[in-house]
Amino acid sequence: MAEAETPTARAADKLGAFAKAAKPGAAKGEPVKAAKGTLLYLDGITVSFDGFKALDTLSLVVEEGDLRTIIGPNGAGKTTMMDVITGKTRPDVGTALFDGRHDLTQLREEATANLGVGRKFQKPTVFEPLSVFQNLELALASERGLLATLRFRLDPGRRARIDEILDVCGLGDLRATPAGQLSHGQKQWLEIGMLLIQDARLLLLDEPVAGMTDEETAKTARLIHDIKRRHTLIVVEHDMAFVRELGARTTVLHQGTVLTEGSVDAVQNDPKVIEVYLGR
Amino acid sequence: MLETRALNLHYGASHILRDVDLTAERGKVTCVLGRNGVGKTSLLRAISGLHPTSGGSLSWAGSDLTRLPPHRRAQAGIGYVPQDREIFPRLTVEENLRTGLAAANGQRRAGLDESVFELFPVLKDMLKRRGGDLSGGQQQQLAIARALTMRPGCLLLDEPTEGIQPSIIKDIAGVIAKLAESGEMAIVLVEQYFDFARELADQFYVMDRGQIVLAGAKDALDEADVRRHLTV
Amino acid sequence: MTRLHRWPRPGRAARAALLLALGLLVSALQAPPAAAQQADAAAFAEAVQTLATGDREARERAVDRIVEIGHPRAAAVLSALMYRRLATVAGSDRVVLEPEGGGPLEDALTGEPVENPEALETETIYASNQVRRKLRTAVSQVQIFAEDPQARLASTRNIVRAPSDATADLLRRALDREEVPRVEQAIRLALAKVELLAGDAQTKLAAIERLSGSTSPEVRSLLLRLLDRDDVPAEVRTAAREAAASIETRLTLIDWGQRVFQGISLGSVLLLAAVGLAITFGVMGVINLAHGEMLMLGAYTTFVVQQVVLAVAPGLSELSVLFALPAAFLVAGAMGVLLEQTVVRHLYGRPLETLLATFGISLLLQQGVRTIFGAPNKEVSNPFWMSGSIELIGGAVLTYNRLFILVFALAVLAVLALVIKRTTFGLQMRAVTQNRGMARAMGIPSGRIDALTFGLGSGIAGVGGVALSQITNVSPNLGQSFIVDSFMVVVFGGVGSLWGVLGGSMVLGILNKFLEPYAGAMLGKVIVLVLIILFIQWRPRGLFALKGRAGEQ
Amino acid sequence: QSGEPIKVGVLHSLSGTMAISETTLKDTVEMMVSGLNDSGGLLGRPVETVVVDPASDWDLFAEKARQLIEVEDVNVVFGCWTSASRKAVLPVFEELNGLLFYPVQYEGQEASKNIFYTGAAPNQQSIPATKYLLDQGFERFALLGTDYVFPRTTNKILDAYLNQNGIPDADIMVNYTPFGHSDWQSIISRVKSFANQGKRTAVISTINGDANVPFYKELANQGVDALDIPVVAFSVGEQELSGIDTDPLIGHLAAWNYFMSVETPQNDQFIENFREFTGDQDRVVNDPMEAHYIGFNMWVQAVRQAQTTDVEAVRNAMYGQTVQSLSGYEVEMNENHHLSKPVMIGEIGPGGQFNIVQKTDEAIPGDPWSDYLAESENLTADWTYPWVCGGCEEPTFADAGLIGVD
Amino acid sequence: MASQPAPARAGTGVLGWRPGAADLALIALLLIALVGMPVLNALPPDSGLKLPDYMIGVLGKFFCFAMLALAHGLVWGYAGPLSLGHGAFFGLGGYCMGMYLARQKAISAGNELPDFMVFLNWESLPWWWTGTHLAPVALLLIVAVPGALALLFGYFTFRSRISGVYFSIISQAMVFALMLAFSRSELGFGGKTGLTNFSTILGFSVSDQGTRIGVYVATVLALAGSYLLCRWIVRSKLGQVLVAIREAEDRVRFLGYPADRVKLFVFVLSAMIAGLGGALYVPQAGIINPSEFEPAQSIEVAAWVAVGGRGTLFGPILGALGVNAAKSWLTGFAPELWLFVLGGLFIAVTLFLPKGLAGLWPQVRAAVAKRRGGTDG
Ligand SMILES: Nc1ncnc2c1ncn2[C@@H]1O[C@H](COP(=O)(O)OP(=O)(O)OP(=O)(O)O)[C@@H](O)[C@H]1O
Ligand SMILES: Nc1ncnc2c1ncn2[C@@H]1O[C@H](COP(=O)(O)OP(=O)(O)OP(=O)(O)O)[C@@H](O)[C@H]1O
Ligand SMILES: NC(N)=O
Ligand SMILES: [Mg+2]
Ligand SMILES: [Mg+2]
Repeated sequence: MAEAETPTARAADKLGAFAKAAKPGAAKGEPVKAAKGTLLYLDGITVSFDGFKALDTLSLVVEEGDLRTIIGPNGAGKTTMMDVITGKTRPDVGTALFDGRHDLTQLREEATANLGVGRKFQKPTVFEPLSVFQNLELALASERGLLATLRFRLDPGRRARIDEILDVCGLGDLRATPAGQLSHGQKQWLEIGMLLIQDARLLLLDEPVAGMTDEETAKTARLIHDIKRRHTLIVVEHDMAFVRELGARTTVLHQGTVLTEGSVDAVQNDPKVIEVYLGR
Repeated sequence: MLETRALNLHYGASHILRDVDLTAERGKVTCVLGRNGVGKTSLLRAISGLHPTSGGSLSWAGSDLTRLPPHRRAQAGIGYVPQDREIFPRLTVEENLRTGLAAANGQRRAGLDESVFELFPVLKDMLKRRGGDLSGGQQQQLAIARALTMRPGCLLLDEPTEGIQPSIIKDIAGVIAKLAESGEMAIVLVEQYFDFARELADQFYVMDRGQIVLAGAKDALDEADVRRHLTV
Repeated sequence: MTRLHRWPRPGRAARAALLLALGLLVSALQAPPAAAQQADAAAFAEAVQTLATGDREARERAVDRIVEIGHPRAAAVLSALMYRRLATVAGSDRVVLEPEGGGPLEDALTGEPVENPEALETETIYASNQVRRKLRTAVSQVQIFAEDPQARLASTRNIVRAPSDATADLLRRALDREEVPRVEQAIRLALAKVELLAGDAQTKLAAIERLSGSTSPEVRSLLLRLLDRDDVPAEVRTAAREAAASIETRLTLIDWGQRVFQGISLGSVLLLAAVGLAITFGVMGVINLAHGEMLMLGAYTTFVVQQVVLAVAPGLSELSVLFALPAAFLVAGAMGVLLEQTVVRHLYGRPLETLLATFGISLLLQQGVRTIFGAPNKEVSNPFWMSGSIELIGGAVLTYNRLFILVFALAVLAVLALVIKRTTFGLQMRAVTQNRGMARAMGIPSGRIDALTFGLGSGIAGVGGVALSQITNVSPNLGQSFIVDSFMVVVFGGVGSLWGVLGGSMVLGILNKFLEPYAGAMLGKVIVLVLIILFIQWRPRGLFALKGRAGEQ
Repeated sequence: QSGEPIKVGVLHSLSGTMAISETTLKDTVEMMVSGLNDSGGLLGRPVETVVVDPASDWDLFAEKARQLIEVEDVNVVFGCWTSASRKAVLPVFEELNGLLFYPVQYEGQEASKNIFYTGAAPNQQSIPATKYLLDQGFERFALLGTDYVFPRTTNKILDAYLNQNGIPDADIMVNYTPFGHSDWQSIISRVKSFANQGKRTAVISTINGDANVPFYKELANQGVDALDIPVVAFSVGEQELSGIDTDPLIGHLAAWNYFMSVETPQNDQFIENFREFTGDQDRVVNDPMEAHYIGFNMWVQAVRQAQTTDVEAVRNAMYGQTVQSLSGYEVEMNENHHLSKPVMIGEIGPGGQFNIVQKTDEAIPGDPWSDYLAESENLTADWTYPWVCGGCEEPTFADAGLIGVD
Repeated sequence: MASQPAPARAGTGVLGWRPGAADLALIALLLIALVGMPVLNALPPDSGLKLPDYMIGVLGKFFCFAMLALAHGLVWGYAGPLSLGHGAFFGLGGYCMGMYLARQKAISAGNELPDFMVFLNWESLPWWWTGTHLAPVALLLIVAVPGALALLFGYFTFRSRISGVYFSIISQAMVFALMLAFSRSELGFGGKTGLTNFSTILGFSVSDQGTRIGVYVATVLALAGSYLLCRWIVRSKLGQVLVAIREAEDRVRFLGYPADRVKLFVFVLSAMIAGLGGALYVPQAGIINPSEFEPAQSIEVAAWVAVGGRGTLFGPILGALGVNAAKSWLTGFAPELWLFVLGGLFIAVTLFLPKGLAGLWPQVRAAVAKRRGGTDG
């Protein structure tokens, strides 16, 4: 059960503490050696649709406690990669080892989720007829089994936790509003809230700040810094300001495989990245 | 010139737009800013006719559109790039683009305008792929391209940069500027990405809780003022 | 019960009748000409009278008698009797006939045209099966020497139906004269069949030899019957057994071919029943339970058109099905547009509610038709060009109506595919159904497109109904009997895919026809349904499913 | 006429699959009732029909039967077509002691005290028809039927009958299809190859209802000629044929107790009345309608004789009632609740009418318990003293109730 | 915020009916049914209010249909899948009861085999009839058989992610297959005629009015019990999960809920309730036959639910009672017009009452509120 902590209370002050030993960017097709403490290890993943390879022998290692940003051109395969990790898409070849033990490519979505993989979708998807509160209640970390669900009680601790997340997402006033009536940006926040309250080990965020104001973007960045201490995160974004603010190790995907990997600065100045992604 | 007068809009019982007055001139980029949920999308939906208004009027190029259904507005020249892309998922990219020809008067026979592919080369490669299979950013590009095939006189863009890679955002900015400069088109741009908006806009409207709280030409507005309205 | 029945169709019947007349003339010429003529005329008149009034046995005797007498009018009278053109006149003992190929009524005895035929109240003389069988035998014995080779063929076939020694003689005589190879071969085969049972061992062996290449189940059973007999030498036995086995093999192959055809033809019926649904359900996503009633409307339109044509231009009645096609399209299409405008339009985006509303519509339409036309079936006749069948080897037949329906179904599908894929309307239709709001924002008049799309789907269903009227009941329940199958086809094939409808209907049709002989019609269908359920587990979105993200949306 | 109307229940499907057959029976009863009222009513009282729609749904048949008897208080019910529906209402009629006139040929093996069976029993239809075929020299038989109790039982009886007449099982083919079966291609080709073995073959059809039109259409198209393979049907009458172009079917047979084509003055009158009553000059009439004609007239006579509509009294008065059938025979109600009726065999002629090729000289008493089945050959149905049972081997000497009361 | 924001009582209006009102209405309805009807029935025949004997049976059948509708509505209204084959479970429950009754009848007549088997020359009882003469076995089968079919069908279907129209149509295939199979005389369930002409149930004569009332009361109680069970489920968090599954099943999986199992659970439970309803139906209808498996019949069940109000528990009950009462009345009152009325009703409800009868009250309230809101807004 998640005990209440206030994520916003933590400032985003630990950019420096995030420095990790840079790993050499894995060349296409070349397997990456998984180190100890590895939470997620994608190995040679290929996904193709009618001959088109959306992912092409993609390999990637994410350590426990890592914050990883992923950028790359539209269609590079970022969302597809998340689909593979969460079990939505089965790769043609390759494995996705979680916690060194579980091959996620063999698991169903709910099994993956129960291992502690949470996801925010690129296109916000919330349960429209349910209220904001109920959306969070559903996402709230708890036993997911049939009987457990049937017996579930919303005790004060859990209620407090939901209230807290409502606060974080700025949706306090809208708690009783059916989620279908939220604006685009509000849905984004609700999704983030649902992800937070799930208390997963690995959080996948697909374009979390799309449609947010600059201020909200900054707030999101702070939030991420805060939770990264307890969670491992993979963030996909196109907003380079945001990526810079996260200041995390960054992987650049291109045509379904890793183009390069490194610190934000290094990546930003990489001519290949400028060529295919950033533009001049 | 696009002109709304005292536009009001309700979702059920909740009052979302309150007496919105907005003017967008040909040859200019009119930028609408505002926090999440203030009603920007609702405003564009009201203009495109996708959601009925509960008061006020709307005119384009001198003719009153208030009572026209959306397809008539589109045929009158209103093009719309919606926030959530609204690609026709099971039409191919090419077919998605072709749907724009319904409104492009006299162009139906002429076929697609190849120039959109210069802006979005990836679409050219994916002509036969189904719209729904595209990645998010590709869909966004398709949505813009589709609206352009309508050859609209007035283009409504709802956060067009969302989910698009930086290099293409730059291109889009270039195109918007060019379209505006040609003087043919009135452009209404809803944007959260302030720098992008500032770079392009000729004119700003800032919304809050369904109302225009600030309006004026780019030079006339104080950035801090604007930003104040964009924060909570 | 008063009018002469309408003309037999041109075709087999007419041809045979003509030949009968010719053949009998030949025998008539052989009859003693001068002396007995007076007496014969009286006897002939009496026999004809008996045909009109006698009981069954008397009629049979009269037929014999007429053949015997060989009166010049005999051929005309007998053929008229066989084909129900012979009639009595109320209030007199006169017998009249409608001559071969039409024309005014004539007196049966003299051949004189009847004066003022409209004023006569006539009643057709019915020849029972017994009498007609007798006539047929009489006819074939003469006909085997007829001039038309086709008639000789038919006669040969009829003769061996009841073989006897006399038959063998007759066939040998015919064989001597025969010059057309095709007929000659047929006679040889027929002869072999007779000899198989009647001849000595040597003849039998020769006959077996000749018959071993046959593909007729009848020959096989003749051979098997030979095996049952005790008086047959061993070598004949062996030969017969081998010949029977090789025929068996061929028959099995033919049987499989036949089943494939039957499956495809059942498939084409399913295709026609379902293809309209491919639009209203497959494209628009409306669970259209009134689809069956659109088929029904099409079928009833066929009926009405047929009645109108019969009343207005009876000469064109054989073409009324063709007129019914556009009419049914318009009627059902208009009904579709009406329903879309009044009901379905308000329910877009609520597919499950449309289920309820269209269920209501289907009840209304059913009961409406029942009220207007009555509950009993209506007769829709098959035009002659859709009646009958092509006979293939081994007793396999391809019926014309099913061939037509197959071709027609494919044509409808092709046209529909073109409309959907190649026309602006098709594009706009798909755009509207995938995202109504956005389509409107693109300048597409969704209201009109929706109405036309629903109208198109319904109209196509109406056209399907025209075809169905040719093979099944035209009754208020017609739709109900096809609706479940139609949904199965569309779902099995993959909702929204025209190829799916084609593939689905053909696979289900063929599967059905292959299971039926083993499991029976009922269990066969159960198995097919279970297989559909299992199949969907394996491909949850049907045979021709869209893969990838687009399919989920 | 004055006083409380006498109520006559009509329990025929007006919607659903059976409406095709049953609506005309409703029309018939209504016509008879209106005729009765025109001629002064019954016992000086007007007669009134209570029509309900059981909608081809057998639970509804039971419910509606109950409603008619219990709530509407009808004195008699004319109703049902399929044996299945009759079986569904039978317990209701027995429990509430109602009176049902059932007008359709059926399989026998049943004789309820509360039902008068005015259609044919097997010995009045299927057996004579099969005998006719045997007499004509047919040696091989395909028994095609719809899968339910009437065809099953009929075929069971016929199978026994054929065996007893020297036809081995190898020469009998049996096939059942579901209600409404519409694709007959393979079955007909199977019949053709079954017939193609050198023995003269006939088809005996107990195919019911909707399945007949596609059956006959396919028959015609595959060129099955009545001269080669005649089909004799027990559920096909003028009504069914009116949905088909009969030209190619000429010569196929049916066996009934009545054909529309019988030439008697009362028949002409009946047809004319019916057409006038329904306002449709093309309407055809058929055997079950005649059965209702007989049943209704008998019931009226019995009521007049008993001077009451009380079920027990009327039931007792029914025995021995005679009515001139439309075909001019004197038909009589027997103690086993079945009629003595003539048997006719007709060939389909031009225009969908039957040409009668054989008819019995006498009315034949209906026997519900087939003599060809071991389990029923010794059973007797007789609801009068001393038997008083629907099927027993010996008299029960039970109280038959009300016998002798006028 | 109330202490327990479960969907059925969130008060957001999303799920339509205000819960307290629904419960009260249902309690009132069932009380009238339970006490009022038998009392009315017991009145002397000449008192104007006397309920005819047969009405008890008719009402009892309606309540059985109400159970079927409740079961269907639980699946369709909450979890999302629209079953067009729920008649299968109702019918199977009915057949299990029918077997018991048929055996009782045979035994009372001193036979081992039921009539129709004797008729078809069956030598001995087929194995699938074993034990059906024992009431406890019958009772078990009544829920176990429909439950087992639902388990089998649901397990594979939900696992393969068959949803939407695909689910609807293959559930129709299931019920259609059952109809054909049970119509076959060889299957040993009386073929097209089915099982009928029963004599006793638990030793009491089925035609006795006392027995009738007993079965009737049992039906009302079974309906009440099923309602409470369903109510408990939809108000638990599981109910929320169900609604979430209905709206975005994939998303629920990504949250870690075993969506397949949840759906399967509800589906099986629903089948059992339907089976129980079917079983209680048979002694009151006096017959069970394959027409219960007719696809149109199952479609009609969906129609009852929609008329009553999808997404509520009260609605389906209301819909089943209302539609069947109308049908029963009209088939007698206007035999030639009733299909027009029924068809018209279905259309009118969808057009004008999108939330069904149960949504009528909230709809009226919303309309009033809107008018008010409009004036001051
Ligand atoms: N079912 C499919 N059929 C064909 N192509 C597909 C299919 N699904 C995905 N693709 C293609 O795979 C590629 C990868 O898509 P993906 O959504 O992973 O990109 P992305 O990196 O998330 O892009 P974005 O930044 O635009 O969201 C795209 O080019 C897309 O068009
Ligand atoms: N379908 C709806 N029903 C009811 N309320 C809605 C609906 N859609 C939006 N709203 C409400 O209307 C308000 C305005 O929404 P709108 O989408 O116009 O905002 P926006 O300015 O575009 O926000 P964003 O920047 O997040 O896209 C929001 O408060 C939202 O909750
Ligand atoms: N009795 C009959 N034909 O079902
Ligand atoms: Mg993406
Ligand atoms: Mg917006």
